[in-house]
Amino acid sequence: MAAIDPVERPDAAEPASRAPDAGGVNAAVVIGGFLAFGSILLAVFGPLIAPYPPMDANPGQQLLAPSGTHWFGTDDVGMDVFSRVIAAPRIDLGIALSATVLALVIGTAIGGIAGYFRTWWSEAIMRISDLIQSFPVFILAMVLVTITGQEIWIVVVVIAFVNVPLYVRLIRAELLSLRERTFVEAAIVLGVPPLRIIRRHLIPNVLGIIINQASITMGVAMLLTAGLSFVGAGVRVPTPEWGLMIATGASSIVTGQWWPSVFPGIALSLSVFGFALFGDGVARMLGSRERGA
Amino acid sequence: MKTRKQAHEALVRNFVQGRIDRRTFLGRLSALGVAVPMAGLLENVAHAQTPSDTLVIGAPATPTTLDPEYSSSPQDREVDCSTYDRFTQFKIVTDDNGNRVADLSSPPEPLLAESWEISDGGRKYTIKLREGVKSYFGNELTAEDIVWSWDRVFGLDSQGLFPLGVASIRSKEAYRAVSRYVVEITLDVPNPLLMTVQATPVPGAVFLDSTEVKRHVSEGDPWARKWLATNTASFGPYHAMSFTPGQQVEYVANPNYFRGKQGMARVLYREIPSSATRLTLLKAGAIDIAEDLVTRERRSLAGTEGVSITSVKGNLGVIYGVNNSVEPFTDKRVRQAVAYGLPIDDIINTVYFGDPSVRLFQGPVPDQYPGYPASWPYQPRNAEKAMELLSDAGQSSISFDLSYSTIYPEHEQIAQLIRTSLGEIGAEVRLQKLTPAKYQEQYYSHKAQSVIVQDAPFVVDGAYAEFLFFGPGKGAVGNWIDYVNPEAQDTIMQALGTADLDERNDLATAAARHIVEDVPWPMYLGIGFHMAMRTNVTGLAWRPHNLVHLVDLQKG
Amino acid sequence: MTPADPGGSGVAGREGEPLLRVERLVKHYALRRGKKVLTAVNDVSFALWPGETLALVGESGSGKTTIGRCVLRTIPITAGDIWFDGRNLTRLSARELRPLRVGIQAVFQDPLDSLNPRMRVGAIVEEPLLEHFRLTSNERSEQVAQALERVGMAPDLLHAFPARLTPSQQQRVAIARSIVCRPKLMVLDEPTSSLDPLTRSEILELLTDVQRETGISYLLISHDLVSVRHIAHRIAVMYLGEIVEQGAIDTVYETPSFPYTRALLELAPSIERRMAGQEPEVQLTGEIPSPIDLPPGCYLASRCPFVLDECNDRHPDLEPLDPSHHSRCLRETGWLPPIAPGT
Amino acid sequence: MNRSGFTRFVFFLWRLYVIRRLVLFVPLLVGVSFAVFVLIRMAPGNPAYLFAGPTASEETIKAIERDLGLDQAIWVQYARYMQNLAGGDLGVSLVTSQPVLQDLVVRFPATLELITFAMLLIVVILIPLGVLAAIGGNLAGRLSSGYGFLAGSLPDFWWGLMLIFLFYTWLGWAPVPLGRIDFGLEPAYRTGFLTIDALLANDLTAFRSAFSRLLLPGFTLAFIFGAPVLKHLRATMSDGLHAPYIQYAHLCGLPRSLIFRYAFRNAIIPPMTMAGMTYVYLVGAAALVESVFAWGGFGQYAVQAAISSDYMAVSGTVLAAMLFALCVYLILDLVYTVIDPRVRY
Repeated sequence: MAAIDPVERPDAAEPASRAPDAGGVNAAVVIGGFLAFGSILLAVFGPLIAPYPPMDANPGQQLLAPSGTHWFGTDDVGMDVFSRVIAAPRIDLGIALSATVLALVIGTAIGGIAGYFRTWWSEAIMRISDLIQSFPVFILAMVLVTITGQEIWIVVVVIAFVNVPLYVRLIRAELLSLRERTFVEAAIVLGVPPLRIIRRHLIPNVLGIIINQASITMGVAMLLTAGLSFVGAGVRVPTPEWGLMIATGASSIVTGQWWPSVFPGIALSLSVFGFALFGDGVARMLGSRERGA
Repeated sequence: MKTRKQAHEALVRNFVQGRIDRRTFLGRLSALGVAVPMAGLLENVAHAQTPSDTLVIGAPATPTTLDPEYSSSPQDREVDCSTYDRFTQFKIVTDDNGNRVADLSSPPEPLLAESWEISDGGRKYTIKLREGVKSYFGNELTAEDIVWSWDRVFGLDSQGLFPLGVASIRSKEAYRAVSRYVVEITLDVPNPLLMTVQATPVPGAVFLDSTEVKRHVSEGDPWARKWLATNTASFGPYHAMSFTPGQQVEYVANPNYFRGKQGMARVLYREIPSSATRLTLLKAGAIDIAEDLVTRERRSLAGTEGVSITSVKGNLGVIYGVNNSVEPFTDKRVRQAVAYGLPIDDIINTVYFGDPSVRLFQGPVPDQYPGYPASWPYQPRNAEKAMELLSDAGQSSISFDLSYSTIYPEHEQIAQLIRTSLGEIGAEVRLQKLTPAKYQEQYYSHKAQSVIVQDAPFVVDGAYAEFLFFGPGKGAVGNWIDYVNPEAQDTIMQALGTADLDERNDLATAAARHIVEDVPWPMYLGIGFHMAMRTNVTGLAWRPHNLVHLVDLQKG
Repeated sequence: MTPADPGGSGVAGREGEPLLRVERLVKHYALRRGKKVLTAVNDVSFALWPGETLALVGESGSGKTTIGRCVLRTIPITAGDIWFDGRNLTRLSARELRPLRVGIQAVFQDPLDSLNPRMRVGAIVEEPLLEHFRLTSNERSEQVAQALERVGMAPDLLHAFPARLTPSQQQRVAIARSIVCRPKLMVLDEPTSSLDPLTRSEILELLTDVQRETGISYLLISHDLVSVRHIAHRIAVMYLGEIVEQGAIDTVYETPSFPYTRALLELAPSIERRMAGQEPEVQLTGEIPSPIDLPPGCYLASRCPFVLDECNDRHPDLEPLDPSHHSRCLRETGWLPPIAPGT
Repeated sequence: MNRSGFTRFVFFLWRLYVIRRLVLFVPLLVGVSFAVFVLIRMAPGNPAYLFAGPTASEETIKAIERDLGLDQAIWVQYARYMQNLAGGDLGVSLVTSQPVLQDLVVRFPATLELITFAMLLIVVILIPLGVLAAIGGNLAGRLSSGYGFLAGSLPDFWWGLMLIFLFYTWLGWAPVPLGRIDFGLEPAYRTGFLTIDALLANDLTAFRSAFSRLLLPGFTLAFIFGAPVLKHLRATMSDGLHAPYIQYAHLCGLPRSLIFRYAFRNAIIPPMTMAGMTYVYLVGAAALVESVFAWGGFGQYAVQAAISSDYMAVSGTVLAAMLFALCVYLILDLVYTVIDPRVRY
């Protein structure tokens, strides 16, 4: 086993079949789905329904405590924290979702090919993902973002890039075992060409795993985005972004104004939590359907 | 024999029943070897006092270098003024508020220079050094040290060129050692400021212990750049004992210091990047001085026991400058529009909470300086006027970058207020938050499109300040916005070469009016000098460079 | 009979070209450590004519499944030739082979595992049509429906996932998938061994029906001698990668001439014999030699109760006993008594 | 040693994953350092300006560029870097003006001390909890799985801030959340681990100070990064306890404690791997928590280096992190051979 990020694959070792809370699957999916789709809805409508403009300073209104007018209070330039918290998913989820999709598509394609063909270059692909994975992910992402310039699309590409090896490794490992299944041999005998075998017969069978991993990647990507912003290597001020809000709000905690950093942190945690729970539940449901339950 | 467990239970029982106090309890627990985790948890922060012989300063950053010739950040300069002594010093007086401040009207007082003579109509300075001045390494100060220090400036083509230039010392031929203790300086033009410039801890005014430094030169490094980057070799009161960049500088008193015993035996200059943390530590007594607190934090300290704040109106300013030689700011109307669009009052009220020391400088020099024009037609904010000017210039929708440093949290707030406010006049401002190193690089290479800078002209002289920020040529170190206006700049140079003070100041005022018309800086805000300290720290004095001199301080 | 067919094609009187001709097929597996090889298939030749069923029988590890895979070309072969329908499959690249695959299909041992769990029955059966024919979707549906009807599947299972079917239904889907594009040859790799006895006979009956209707040839790979007798025309017995005896099914079953065949037949479950309390007459003892270190003589020598000195030295060839019966034993023809009744 | 013995020894080495790693490491190192080198040099900004200061003329800047080798082709610069690297010279940091190696030597132990402490917390608190969760019923399972999801969802830097707010600002229990020890208490440098150095110096005050500083950041890390380990352990442990051979052992009437030990022995290996990987991972992942607690360790250094484009420092930190990962994997590999009876070479 190589340097698989322990944090990024909390569930890798736990086959869904052993779920102690098989009865809890539905509850988890409901809660997770509620949080995850809530975040997605906010990503779409958040900036539209925000009661105040989320990026405009509001002189004289700085650091007001939470109240009926400003539910989550205001930050140090008078921006409404609530408006920013609900506008942020567009950035955070946007980055995370794009990065996840990008990593998933590229990683699955590469992993699929490396898992089906056992040649020297599929070995080479694995060595390269080893190489990327042996990097400390956060430091790698930070270095890449800062040297390429702090544009949002670069954050997306970098987060995708550091996650691709996970998919390559995961998909390849799954495919190596799937490839031994008779239905793959049957497909070869039917005369199905390799790429179509990968696409039609192999990839659909790792869908559950991909979805589960994608939900984890979503969370990781959101945390990574926020972490990058927190150290100043992510999106720019005054973009409404949870990590950035935590970073700017952090300084006012000691003078007693806790709200600018507490609320975005809660929002970020809930959103990540939702995706993790939802992805896990969905993967379990897919798994049980395959077993004919 | 009692088992360990029984002993422990008995101890806890005693403690719970109040038979022993906490300290005893912890002491005995640790004797039992079980206290360690608990002791840590129960340790009370309020008791974390600094040792009485050590002064701990919390600063936003450690210096980037200890080499005075390459100092750029305020932290770098703070090293210079605490370790290196100069020819002269400011006279310190007590002002109306009871603060110790530099007397800007008095002539400089002797420090390393015992006396000096000016002859040849102000062209020739003969400086007699104080005898018996010894460095930390025990070497005596001689004229050779002065010559070598200046040679180094010319040899490295480094920052000292600017102050020496202001003092009209333009080549190595201008100075020589006449004897062991006498230096002679010959100028092309008369210069009234030489000894005043030499009161300020700027590059070119600080003197190295050349005997020691020469031990650390090498073939590729004849000026010991490498060694001086992390070491000091001074005749001043303190010596940098160790330097851990990103963490701290440890100073010890120079035992050979000619003025006798310093107030503190040891000073720790700690990097504490977050101002909030500095505030916390100061409140807890874990540091003695917290530099660069934001206004909100200073306000929160009001009434806190054991903490006091020194505030002086001073000359420190926050500048919003635009690069005059980069689109769209090459057009004067665009710069004027930006000046009309800035929310100065909002900045003062929102960022500085209406602090009485914060005010708009109505001109390109601080309000106490000779040459201050006291006229600024661009405020109060006038959005219509701004948009009108922009459309006149054919630039009704512009976009540009605004760079600021991570060091000052308040600059980010200012940047955001500027962004929102200029957005309303049709200008899209992209904020660029830069680390000190990147910020400096932009600043040095004149690359920033527009930038927020916190600075003060060290020499209280209008002509000097104008030359520093708006002068022609590379001698004008502070002209990072590439201001060009031959008429104004000629006036500045004329003022700089004028020895008669009234005439000099009139010329400076004239130049200032030119500059106001051109608006190279749409905003120049005086923000005052503020220092939060434990009440037992005394002696702090304000000087025009707004830096802490360790030699002033003692702990009661 | 071609000169390159030293093993004999098996049945006398066969007319015309065989559909499948395997010549001197060798399959080695290189072992990771050292330079040794595992010999899975050792110089095997046989032929199969249209409409005929040839059974390959033997214990697991005898190489019969490997031969099936070689014929299906899902694994690379080490040496030898496989002629199918007049073309040498061994000379073709994977890409060139693909269109020919329409003629050779397969049914595998584990019906569930051989169906993609993520595809519905209809899609599974439709897939070969998609690969090999340009048909409209209506035509495809019709063909799929026909094939499913042929294998006796209710049309309402068209949209079911394999996991929801019974093993019998699963295997029927697999057969439907194989026959939908009307192949000439089908490799049946233990098609019934994972099924219960009742289902087993249903499936065998289905296969026989299909053969009768379409004239398809079967290469049946099995260790189940009872099933084999019902469906196969000829049989080839394999031991350690070699064919040790080959002939018409009744001939071999009634007068096995190789001791291993005899032992195998006697071990086959037979109710009558059990009830009669008969002990097997020929019992093999000892260990099977390792396929990595094959002995120089007869591979059975170490286990054979009738071993001769010569057996340890000389590796016997597959000799014809009569035109329809070949054996690899050094002893005289007909030395073993006929097998006891009841088999 | 005879020939076959030698061959077997070579095979033994080869089968140790770490040796294969080592063999791969050199090209890996070259590849990574080159990638980092090129990427950073491609970044905008000219370090020569920083060295030269604002008054420098074009010639001075050119001279400094020459001095730093910045005027040469990138591969020449890289060759020079590798040459220096071979001699243990990682270059000089632009930001700290110190040799990068020296910076790392100061900062690495700080991070190691922190993450080692966090790992200790994981082992001492979370592993027993994982075992309990495995033995316990459904509720324990749900609790631990809920904790896993929660911990995986919290941004570590925010969690650290919240702990500071709670335990320092609000309750006043925790020591000042800054740095590793109270000012002026630093013990003499021996191991770089302040707690150990303080004990070696027999300075209990310093030890208490250093130890108390470890608590909040250590707990932050353990809480967040220990969750996967706990989850993993619970899974393998409950697997182990329900494994057929354990049931068999029950039937045979073996004492419960012995059975438990069997199960534990087998269940502990995967989480051990996980813990090892977490340990390696934390070297980089602790960066944010280090920044929050101003720890002055490796991670914070990396953050600083990265955001200031301090290319020598960035290359150095990346190489150091990789080297460290390699060492931990080596140790893990060796530990397996001891713990896992199935691993035989």
